[in-house]
Amino acid sequence: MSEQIDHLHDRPDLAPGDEEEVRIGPRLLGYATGLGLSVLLTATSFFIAGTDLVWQPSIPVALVVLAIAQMGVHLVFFLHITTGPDNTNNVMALAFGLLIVFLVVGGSLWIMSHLNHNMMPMDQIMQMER
Amino acid sequence: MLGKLDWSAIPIDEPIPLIAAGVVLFAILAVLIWAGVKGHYPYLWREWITSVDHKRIGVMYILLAMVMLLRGGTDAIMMRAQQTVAYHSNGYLPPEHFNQIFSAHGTIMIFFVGMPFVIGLMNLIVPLQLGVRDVAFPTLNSVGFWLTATGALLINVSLVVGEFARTGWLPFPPLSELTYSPGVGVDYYTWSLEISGIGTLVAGINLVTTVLKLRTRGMTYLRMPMFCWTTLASNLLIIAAFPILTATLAMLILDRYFGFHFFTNEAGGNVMMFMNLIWAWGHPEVYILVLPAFGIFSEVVSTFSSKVLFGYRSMVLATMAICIISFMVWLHHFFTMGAGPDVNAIFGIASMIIAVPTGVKIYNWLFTMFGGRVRFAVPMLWSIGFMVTFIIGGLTGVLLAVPPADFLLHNSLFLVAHFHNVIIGAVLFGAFAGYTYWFPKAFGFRLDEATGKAAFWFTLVGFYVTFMPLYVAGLLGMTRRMQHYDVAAWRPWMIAAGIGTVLLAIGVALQVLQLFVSIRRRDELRDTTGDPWDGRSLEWATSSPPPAFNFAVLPNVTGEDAYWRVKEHARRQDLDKREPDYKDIEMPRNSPTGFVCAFFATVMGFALIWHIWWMVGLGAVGAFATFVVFAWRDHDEYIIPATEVARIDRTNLAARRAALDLAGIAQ
Amino acid sequence: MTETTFAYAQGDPHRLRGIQQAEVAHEGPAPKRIVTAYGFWIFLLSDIVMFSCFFASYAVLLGQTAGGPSGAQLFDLRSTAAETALLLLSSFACGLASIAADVRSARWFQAAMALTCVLGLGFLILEAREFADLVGRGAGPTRSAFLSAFFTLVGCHGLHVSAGVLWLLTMMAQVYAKGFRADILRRMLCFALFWHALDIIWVAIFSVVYLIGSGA
Amino acid sequence: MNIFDPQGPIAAADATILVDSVAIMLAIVVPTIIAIFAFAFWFRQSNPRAFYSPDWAYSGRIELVVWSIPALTIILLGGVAWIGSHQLDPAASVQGTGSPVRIQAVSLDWKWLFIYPDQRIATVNTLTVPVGVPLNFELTSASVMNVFFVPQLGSMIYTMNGMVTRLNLRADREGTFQGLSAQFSGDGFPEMGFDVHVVSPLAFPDWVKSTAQSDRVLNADSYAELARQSVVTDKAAFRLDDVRLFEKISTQKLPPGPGPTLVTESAQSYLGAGHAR
Ligand code: HEA
Ligand code: HEA
Ligand code: CUA
Ligand SMILES: [Cu+2]
Repeated sequence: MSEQIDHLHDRPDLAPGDEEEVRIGPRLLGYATGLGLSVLLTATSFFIAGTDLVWQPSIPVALVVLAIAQMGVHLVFFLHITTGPDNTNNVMALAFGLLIVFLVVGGSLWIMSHLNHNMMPMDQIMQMER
Repeated sequence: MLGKLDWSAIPIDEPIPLIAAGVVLFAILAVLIWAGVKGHYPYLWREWITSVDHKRIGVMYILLAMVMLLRGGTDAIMMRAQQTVAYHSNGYLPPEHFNQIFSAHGTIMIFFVGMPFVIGLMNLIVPLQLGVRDVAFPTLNSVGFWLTATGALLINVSLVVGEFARTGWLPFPPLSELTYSPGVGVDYYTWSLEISGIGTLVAGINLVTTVLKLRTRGMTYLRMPMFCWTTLASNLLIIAAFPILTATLAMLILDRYFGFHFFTNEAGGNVMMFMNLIWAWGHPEVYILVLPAFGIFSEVVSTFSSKVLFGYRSMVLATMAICIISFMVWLHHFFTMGAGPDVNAIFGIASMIIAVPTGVKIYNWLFTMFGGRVRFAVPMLWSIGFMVTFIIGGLTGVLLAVPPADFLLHNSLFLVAHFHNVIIGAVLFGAFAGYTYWFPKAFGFRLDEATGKAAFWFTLVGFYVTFMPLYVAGLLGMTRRMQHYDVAAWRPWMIAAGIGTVLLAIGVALQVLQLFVSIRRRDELRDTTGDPWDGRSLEWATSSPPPAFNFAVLPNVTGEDAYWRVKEHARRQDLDKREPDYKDIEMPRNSPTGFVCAFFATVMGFALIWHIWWMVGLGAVGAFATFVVFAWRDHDEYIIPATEVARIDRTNLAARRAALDLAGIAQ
Repeated sequence: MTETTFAYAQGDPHRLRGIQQAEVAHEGPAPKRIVTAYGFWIFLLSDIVMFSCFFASYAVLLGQTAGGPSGAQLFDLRSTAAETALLLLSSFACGLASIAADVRSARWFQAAMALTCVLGLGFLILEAREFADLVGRGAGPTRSAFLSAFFTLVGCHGLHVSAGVLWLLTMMAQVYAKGFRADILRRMLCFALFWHALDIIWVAIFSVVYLIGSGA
Repeated sequence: MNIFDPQGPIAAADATILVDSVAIMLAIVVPTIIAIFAFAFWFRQSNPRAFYSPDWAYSGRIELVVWSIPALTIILLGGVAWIGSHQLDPAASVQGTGSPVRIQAVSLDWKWLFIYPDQRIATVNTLTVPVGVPLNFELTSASVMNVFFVPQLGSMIYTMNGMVTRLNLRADREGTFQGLSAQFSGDGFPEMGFDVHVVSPLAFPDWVKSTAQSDRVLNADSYAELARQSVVTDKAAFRLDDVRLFEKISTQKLPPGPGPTLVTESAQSYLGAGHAR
């Protein structure tokens, strides 16, 4: 475990955040592409949120989709998470984390919407029925 | 100057806690002075307090758990005594005191008995089983331990200074909000759990990384001993669940300290969100506790049946299934809140599904015994006791997962009986099994058998006598947390449970006695081979206690039950007599970082509880300074020269060969 | 390295052969760099789970304004856009610092880190102004459950950025004092992960909290 | 309070499901426990007649059985849970003779207030209901969470401030039964028991009439008095002044219970509520 073997390619494994490429040019290009894509996506999000050109109820959905796309861009270009075989472990951990986030957020919202629906005090129900 | 703190915080008018605290303080002082007089401090500081060795840290975790078991158990005795006498009377504990006791008991048992016990065992054993020299982040490991100890310390301080929460082991708002709990009790609770929670998270990250990234050569995933698998699953759950606890308690803290409105009755707060979030952590938490215990039983049953673990692949699958499914069931703790039939039914069924992989595990242990040669040593007794007891607790758990049944049993003593049935039957028995099984590995001598067996029988019988009556009381409609009651039908069952608690206490006392007896007789009980039970996995391949570097040469594994294969080979008389090629070994250097961090965390926690703001600042600055100093350090490794490694290893090998030769001849 | 070979018998009692073959032969402990970064990666995932609780609370409490102002009445999307721009650029600058560290260029490293720091501080200043403005208009965190959730979620991200800035300064000092030692490079790798992860959380925040929230 | 002595259809159905589920599980659990003892005993080291096969660790057939038998049991039990949850949903109405009685239950620190809005009366810590009639509960809390539970009548349900939960029950036999709170709510929690008087449908209107003549009135003032933390021994009955009282409590138009009153400086520093009694 000394420093000599502390080199990238002595083992089919990548640290999260590591990139296979060691040359400057392609790496710079990678970050620049990431920045470009994410600026593009951000701009689209802000545009959609403020416009009335699109069907209004679809806006939140579109925003969520754009956000997920942008997170993907960040993961790939900034955090260098890829699907390559030497990245398996990192991706598995990410997948586990995302599953938990999904279960916790999704589950909470589902449960809470049912609870709230079943427990509205009378006058709120009446307001809704009006 | 001192925030909310003044002399009235010392409960001079309440003799019971004061005397109890006095005794504890006296005991601590006595130990401290004794250590000082004997000049043990330098040794303790050098070898234990600043140690970053996973084995030492594991031992300290376990010691913490055992001490806190006595504290939590004393609380349990007091509660049972109260319910025995408090029929048509107020008993001997006033409500505000009784309510602190069950809250403290639950909190201590879960966070400062269950957690440190299993984390300690994992810390001690998993690196050895994986064939590595230490965990992934040794210094952080020490930080994690000391932060856990800080949490435990703060809870115990609440005995003497101020009060503890009177809200139950999970502080449901609005009862825990400032309006209804204006005292410092809930603050003791939140801060001690926030601090120890960070410690637990650190331990979780450490162990997951160790299992995934540090395994020795040839130790592929499917060659890992079961305990390593359950460790992986349990620590994945820690990483996923503890942040939820941290966030939820943080929201409660913001409500209490800064007038936020997450869970208040006013301004749109929503108490159901607290229930929802805390159980999203709370349910996985019970599997965090029980999965390592399952791993321990797998090791013990296989070793003491002298047989390979049956159905390894199923076991792995079942473990991972439990790990994932346990995140999809949390609503079963509040079926009676009224989320509606669809939600209830789906979460109910999801909860039941866990019975399938759990059942598979039980059957695989069963078939591990089938065709084996079962030795009823103490760890095996705990395991068999566990199997029977846990099935009963599992049955009542699945019953509670049927929503209409839960509509009658929720928050009843039936529920209390259920969870003690699974927690004592699985987690505590598992911890005791692991403790007896691995004690010789940690200290080089076995624990006394006779007292161990006696402890087992008292605990087992005591458990049934204590908790079976509580099932009945629950079916008779008795709810939990009753400081007193007027229903005649409950009385006999409370008395029976009181008697059972006496047996349980004798059982625990015998365990303490066992430790003393074994230390005195340690020369008779000495294990020179490093392998006292005829074990099967790599921890038995090194000496007892293992050298700081665990293995002189990292083992190369080519099959499951790695060490068993070596022995089989050796028994066939062709033991590899070639000297290994010893190299210098680089080990992490001891570091006071953990202890210093914990010191500042204690200062900060105490100051936050009492609103002593200048002290909070002091603690924060101190913690940051520690961090910078630690980061600035230049050498965090030292070298053990090859000659030294060789010297240590040769003695071990010689003893081992002698033992194996004997075994070979005997066959 | 010669090693004692630890198994001789080739028994396969668990019938795992098929699976075993598919698995890459395991080569032993990973190098420190991989171990460290992996540990940190899991920490980040746990941090994200923590954020997800704050997100869930925000979503549940979104409508609980208790008669106070709602998101649509409060949020100034121009300020959000500016914050986003600063954070995205700082992420790029952090990427430059990573490259500089890998090619061991101290000068470029310090420059890129300084830029990252300035951009991060800019973000923090904008956010602090926004918070101060809200509190000034009587829309502080104690006003309603919705605002409690908003301040907690966004504030928690802000605290992370502040911690990141402190860490960043320590990194600069360490590289200045000790050069690109292996352990310092490992820390730099973790820092970069941390900084980029904060971006990801910010993406969720501006989408869910500000953009959807100001529509709701 | 024995839940195996149900006095109404909900309690009876709950208890039946409970017993059936246990029976289903015992069918698999009992053989398992027996097998544990049997295997451990037979394969003890000192038994020369037992065979020893140290490498036997896999059997496809056994694996199949140990996965499928529990799975089948759970499928059966899952069916029970699904149907049971839907039929016994606390919000689902129950059948009965006569027109339903509407009861609004409020948990206070530390007592229960039962409001009969249609009868314009209210009681504390006693619940009087006619036999055989559907009982239509709306529940809320004036301060912290509680659980409304009458073991012999069936399903329990939470009460929470700012929210209204619903529960439907029916009592089938006359008599007096015990109810209690099943959720810890502070120092006076054990005192939150209440009596349930199930009376004949003829006696019920009489009781209503006599209660309506009570000289105590439940209005904003007397409610405020009740909402304070206290334990009551007198089971008061009130004329109801404001039929919308429950609505005001549940929509927080009336402020939630004040919690402990801090008398002394020292109490403020570390103690919460004073002694419960
Ligand atoms: C790991 C978890 C764990 C463990 C091991 C235990 C162990 C025990 N528990 Fe506990 N319990 C909980 C977790 C646990 N419990 C939780 C989470 C709650 C819920 C709290 C709440 O309501 O919020 C609870 C609540 C709870 C109650 C409250 C019931 C109620 O609500 O009305 C009771 C009452 O009997 C009880 C009893 C016991 C007993 C008798 C033991 C026994 O097994 C204890 C055995 C140990 C001993 C008997 C100690 C021996 C002591 C000595 C030998 C004395 C030596 C002393 C010195 C040297 C100082 N428990
Ligand atoms: C180590 C701790 C632990 C473990 C392992 C479990 C295991 C289980 N628990 Fe338990 N539980 C707790 C600790 C634990 N629990 C605690 C602390 C609480 C209360 C907290 C509080 O309120 O304070 C609680 C509360 C609790 C409730 C809430 C009740 C209520 O509040 O009203 C429910 C409801 O579904 C439940 C269900 C289950 C189930 C289905 C399992 C299953 O995992 C059990 C599976 C095991 C088996 C079934 C046995 C072996 C299987 C076989 C032999 C196969 C064949 C069997 C069948 C097919 C049935 N538990
Ligand atoms: Cu609780 Cu609605
Ligand atoms: Cu659970």
